[in-house]
Amino acid sequence: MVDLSVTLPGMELDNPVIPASGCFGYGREFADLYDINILGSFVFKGTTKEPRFGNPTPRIAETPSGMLNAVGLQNPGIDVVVKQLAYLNRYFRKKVIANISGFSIDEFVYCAEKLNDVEQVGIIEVNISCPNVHGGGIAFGTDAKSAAQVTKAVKAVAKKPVFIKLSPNVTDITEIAKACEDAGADGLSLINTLLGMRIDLKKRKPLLANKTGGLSGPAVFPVAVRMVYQVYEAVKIPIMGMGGVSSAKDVLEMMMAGASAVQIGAAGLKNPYIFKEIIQSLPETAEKYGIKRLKDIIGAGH
Amino acid sequence: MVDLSVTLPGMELDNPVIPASGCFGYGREFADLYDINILGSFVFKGTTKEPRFGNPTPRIAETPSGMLNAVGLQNPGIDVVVKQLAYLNRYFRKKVIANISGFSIDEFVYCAEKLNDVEQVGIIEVNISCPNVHGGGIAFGTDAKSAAQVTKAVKAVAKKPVFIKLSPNVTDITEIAKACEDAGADGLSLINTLLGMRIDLKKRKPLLANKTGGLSGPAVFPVAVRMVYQVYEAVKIPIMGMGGVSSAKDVLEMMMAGASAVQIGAAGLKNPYIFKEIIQSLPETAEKYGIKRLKDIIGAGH
Amino acid sequence: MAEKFTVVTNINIAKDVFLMQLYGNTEKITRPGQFVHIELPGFFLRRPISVCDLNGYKMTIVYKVFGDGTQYMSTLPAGTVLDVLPGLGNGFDTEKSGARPLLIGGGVGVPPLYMLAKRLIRDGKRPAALLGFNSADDVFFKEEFERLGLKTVVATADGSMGVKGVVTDALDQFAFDYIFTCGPLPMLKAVYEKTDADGQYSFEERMGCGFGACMGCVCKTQKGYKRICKEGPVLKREEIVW
Amino acid sequence: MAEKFTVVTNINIAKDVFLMQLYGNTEKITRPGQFVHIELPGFFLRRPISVCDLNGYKMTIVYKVFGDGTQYMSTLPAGTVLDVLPGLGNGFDTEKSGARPLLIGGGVGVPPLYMLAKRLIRDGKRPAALLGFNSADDVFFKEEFERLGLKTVVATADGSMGVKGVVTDALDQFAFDYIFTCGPLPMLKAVYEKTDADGQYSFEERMGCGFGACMGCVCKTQKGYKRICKEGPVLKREEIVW
Ligand SMILES: Cc1cc2nc3c(=O)[nH]c(=O)nc-3n(C[C@H](O)[C@H](O)[C@H](O)COP(=O)(O)OP(=O)(O)OC[C@H]3O[C@@H](n4cnc5c(N)ncnc54)[C@H](O)[C@@H]3O)c2cc1C
Ligand SMILES: Cc1cc2nc3c(=O)[nH]c(=O)nc-3n(C[C@H](O)[C@H](O)[C@H](O)COP(=O)(O)OP(=O)(O)OC[C@H]3O[C@@H](n4cnc5c(N)ncnc54)[C@H](O)[C@@H]3O)c2cc1C
Ligand SMILES: Cc1cc2nc3c(=O)[nH]c(=O)nc-3n(C[C@H](O)[C@H](O)[C@H](O)COP(=O)(O)O)c2cc1C
Ligand SMILES: Cc1cc2nc3c(=O)[nH]c(=O)nc-3n(C[C@H](O)[C@H](O)[C@H](O)COP(=O)(O)O)c2cc1C
Ligand code: FES
Ligand code: FES
Repeated sequence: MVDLSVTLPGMELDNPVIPASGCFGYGREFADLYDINILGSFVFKGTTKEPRFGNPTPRIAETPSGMLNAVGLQNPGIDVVVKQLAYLNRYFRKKVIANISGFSIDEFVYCAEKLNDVEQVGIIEVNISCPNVHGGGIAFGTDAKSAAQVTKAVKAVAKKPVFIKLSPNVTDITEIAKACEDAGADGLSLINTLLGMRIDLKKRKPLLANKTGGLSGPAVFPVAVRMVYQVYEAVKIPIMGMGGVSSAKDVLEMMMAGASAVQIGAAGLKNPYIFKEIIQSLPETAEKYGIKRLKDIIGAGH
Repeated sequence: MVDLSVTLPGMELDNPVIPASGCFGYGREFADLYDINILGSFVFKGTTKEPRFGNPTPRIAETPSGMLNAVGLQNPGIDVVVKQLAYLNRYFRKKVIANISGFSIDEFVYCAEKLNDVEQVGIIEVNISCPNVHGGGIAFGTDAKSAAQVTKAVKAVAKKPVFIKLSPNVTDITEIAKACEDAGADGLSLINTLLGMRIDLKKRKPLLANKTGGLSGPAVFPVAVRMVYQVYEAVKIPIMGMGGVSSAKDVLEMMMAGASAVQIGAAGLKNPYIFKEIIQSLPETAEKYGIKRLKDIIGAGH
Repeated sequence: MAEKFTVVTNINIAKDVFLMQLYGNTEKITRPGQFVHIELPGFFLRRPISVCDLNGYKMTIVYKVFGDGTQYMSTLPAGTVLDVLPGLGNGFDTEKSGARPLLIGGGVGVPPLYMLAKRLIRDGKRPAALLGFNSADDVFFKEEFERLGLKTVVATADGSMGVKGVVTDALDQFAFDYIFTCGPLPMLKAVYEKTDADGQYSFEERMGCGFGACMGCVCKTQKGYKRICKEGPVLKREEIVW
Repeated sequence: MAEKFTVVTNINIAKDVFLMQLYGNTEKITRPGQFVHIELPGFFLRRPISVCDLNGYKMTIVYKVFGDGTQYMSTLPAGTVLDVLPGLGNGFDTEKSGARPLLIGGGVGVPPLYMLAKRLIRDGKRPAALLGFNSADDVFFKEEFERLGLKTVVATADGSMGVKGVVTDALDQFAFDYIFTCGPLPMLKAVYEKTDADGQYSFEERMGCGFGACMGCVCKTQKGYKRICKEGPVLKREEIVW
């Protein structure tokens, strides 16, 4: 039997498979299809201090082996979310990962503090990299100093381990990763979406109402593997790797690049059963490559 | 009849379709398959001052809707290339675009000067963005100041129009684009490849001998469209757009984003007939979208 | 583990319009106006298409070739196995219908009204159909509605068949107490503005998942934000915000 | 505008090994040892596979399921149409052969030697075959070579068929004046080191284009750098740099 378990700060996971933020809601829609307690954990939709409607539609465009989204952090605001989380344990018994966003450091801090007392939250993932919000959201993730500031401020109040979620739209992701580590981050999540655009040939206008959107799905997988690999060599804190993962083999590849756990976004929007399929096929796939314990292959590609 | 012609500094093109550097050699292999004079022009393989073998193999890896390459600028050196160019007109009558690279500003200058007297070269494309060479090759393309320095130095000696080829592996491509424009560039080419990696699960090592490689092909198309769109708004000089183009529709989309001409790389490695297929289907495709002259749609998506 | 459906027929029934019959587990499809989300090899996102008719395990859809995905669909031979998420969306609520509902369809908004008509008849209502197209070449399903016994009026923009004009130009040919409508946004809006009758309107939006997870398809309603794929595609008249 | 080839048969002939016959325009295939580059739907790069046999417009290839692409290939039913670039690479130069050439193949290096054997016989040579595999389960084409009249020796690493060991352990069973060989790199190297005979060695490299445009497959030789897809895959003994 292959041992699928992995460890993150404050969380023991049965397996490394974690639906990514914004691609799993709060799990409700998936729980209607199968028992989601098979998951390692899941990250819920990005939450901000104030409620947000997000961007106008169209918010979604197709691309070769991927998709663009410009949802723009639609969410009911942290106060409502905290209340709703009380009901989560009706269909998910494990710890979850909270994803928070903000337009100022205060907003990040506000959200992190609110989550301190939510028992089911195991880790706070701080999204400093959403490309779909105007007014500074992404600036935190593309500048090492701001990234460090957010990290420090959140760490000062958070009672849960803090992962900083990095943007791939940068010249040197290791510089930002190191800045976050130095500022006290307990771990890093990468990658968020790559900034992209499609143009509607009939209308001669960008297809998305927001003009640009975030690219995710298999298309970005090699970029994500490269960044996880680079960051693994640059820092000592654990990494949650994501970006284009869509098979058990991809999970192994991401772990060999350096990920301690693996998030899956777009692939689960296309096929809601993929989490189950991957978890079920992981043991056999791992065995094929002579892997007995998944923990052993974290960073093995270096 | 749809008018396919477009204009670049110093070059009138019958159509905007241009095979990209490194994906067409010097055209010889394609000329064996069909008359390549149907092309708008082509960019020949990146050339350096000294001959280069490039990187060890494997140099190629597959990715979803794309490929990684780590060829590493294999070329016989500018002096040999200049001699060989004398025979080009045996199978290609139009002007070509020369692509040059270097590890110091002097090397760029050396190559540009050598090309001054090669009649068949219409434009010099200066590659400051190849991710596959160690020792500074890419640094020029990821820093606005260095990019401007290379531009200025090459412009000082070149008698041909100079396009600077930009790297997508940057936080803000418009900053670099503007720096090149200010330094006197006649145009910009974008995008070069995105830095990526694949790991061989059996060997538990990066698949490419060079570890990382450049991602190209349809997977990167939305990133390329976004960057061309952004740069078009930031500068006034013409743009050659590329990155993932693989159909007549993609050509139109790239032009609407702001490209005056469109280069095609990876798609032509998969299907050597694609240039012919695209050029033949462009009139019909353009008509479908009510386009009479391709020139009219440059930047029409803004 | 999504459902597998096998293509039984795939035939051209009007200009660029195809009728496809698929065989598979249709149990999750409970209401007319629901849609299926179809995976097409080579395309990342699925394609949402309304259920047009249901006969046990046989499902009919009618689709128009619009872009590359539907173009590809039109080439699929019988026997092709497709991965489908069936029974998505809320669908039309036939219980809310009056005794004499009018079904107003525009272009590929027509197909879901066919299954709806059958259900309404089964429920003892007396539906009528008003179908809008651009031109006679585009018209489909007129006979099918007539064969169900519906008074059926066709409007074409160029007047090449039936009433010349848009569907709202033919509204006065009907006596109705309720509306079910599906079609392009401008048509839905025109119907809404031209009538006071209560009714249900089916909307379109570009989708990521189609099952409520991504917030890609959200629209504003009088009762807050709704996901077109989950709390839609059908909105009640009183919910609509234009 | 690349050539279209239709799958005629696709059958399992040894553990994970399949024989596929394809029908299409084979005119560009002129020499044994050349390969075809096959586009597979859903995969960006083509897959290079050696021509194993040629009969007018009917081409045979033999391939082993190695990764996702060949796995997919093994599921293709007869009638599938594939986009193929045929006749790539230099192939073996049979004119250089001695009168008694030995063909040494390892695993999926065996297939091109079959077409080669036929050509050599046609040219009046008397080839023999030495085939290496891991285990009896993996062995294929032994009978085919014998039916052509070749003395054929099989070596298996685990001794489950023929000589126990690698091909070089069975070299002494042959009298030969020339070598043609294709197989994994360690085998090629062992053959090169164990013999002085002149010969031709067929190499593998990961390819981008397969027709000489990308410089993806270049290897160092005594005569400068060569593209495995164009000036290769076959190198003469004297060209090789290990
Ligand atoms: C609930 C619902 C039911 C539908 N029912 C039908 C039907 O019964 N018959 C029919 O012909 N059409 C129907 N449509 C529209 C149909 O989904 C689109 O025409 C189709 O997705 C276009 O795909 P394509 O690949 O040809 O176009 P492309 O433009 O190449 O598609 C690119 C992307 O945009 C999406 N897209 C493009 N147009 C639309 C659209 N109008 N609505 C939603 N997504 C779109 C595609 O799904 C795909 O993700 C329905 C749409 C929705 C939302
Ligand atoms: C000139 C030549 C002739 C060949 N002839 C045969 C043959 O007759 N029978 C046979 O079974 N195999 C042959 N091979 C090897 C065959 O090409 C690979 O096994 C096959 O490409 C693997 O594809 P995959 O999708 O299963 O593996 P994956 O690992 O999923 O493929 C990923 C990528 O790597 C490439 N790749 C992987 N392994 C190899 C390899 N060994 N050589 C070249 N590219 C590789 C693939 O083409 C693809 O681009 C030949 C290779 C070359 C270069
Ligand atoms: C529809 C959608 C919504 C997303 N929303 C969020 C979000 O709210 N917060 C966040 O940190 N990341 C968000 N992401 C990014 C994903 O969590 C993930 O980082 C990215 O999609 C790459 O993984 P993938 O290729 O597996 O999708 C979103 C992605 C998608 C596709
Ligand atoms: C095999 C290969 C070799 C390349 N060599 C060069 C080069 O020498 N100089 C250069 O400027 N770009 C080079 N490129 C980048 C392409 O010119 C192009 O910018 C990039 O591939 C994006 O376009 P595509 O997606 O159409 O391939 C190379 C790309 C590939 C795939
Ligand atoms: S399409 Fe994902 S929520 Fe509706
Ligand atoms: S594979 Fe492109 S040159 Fe050989």
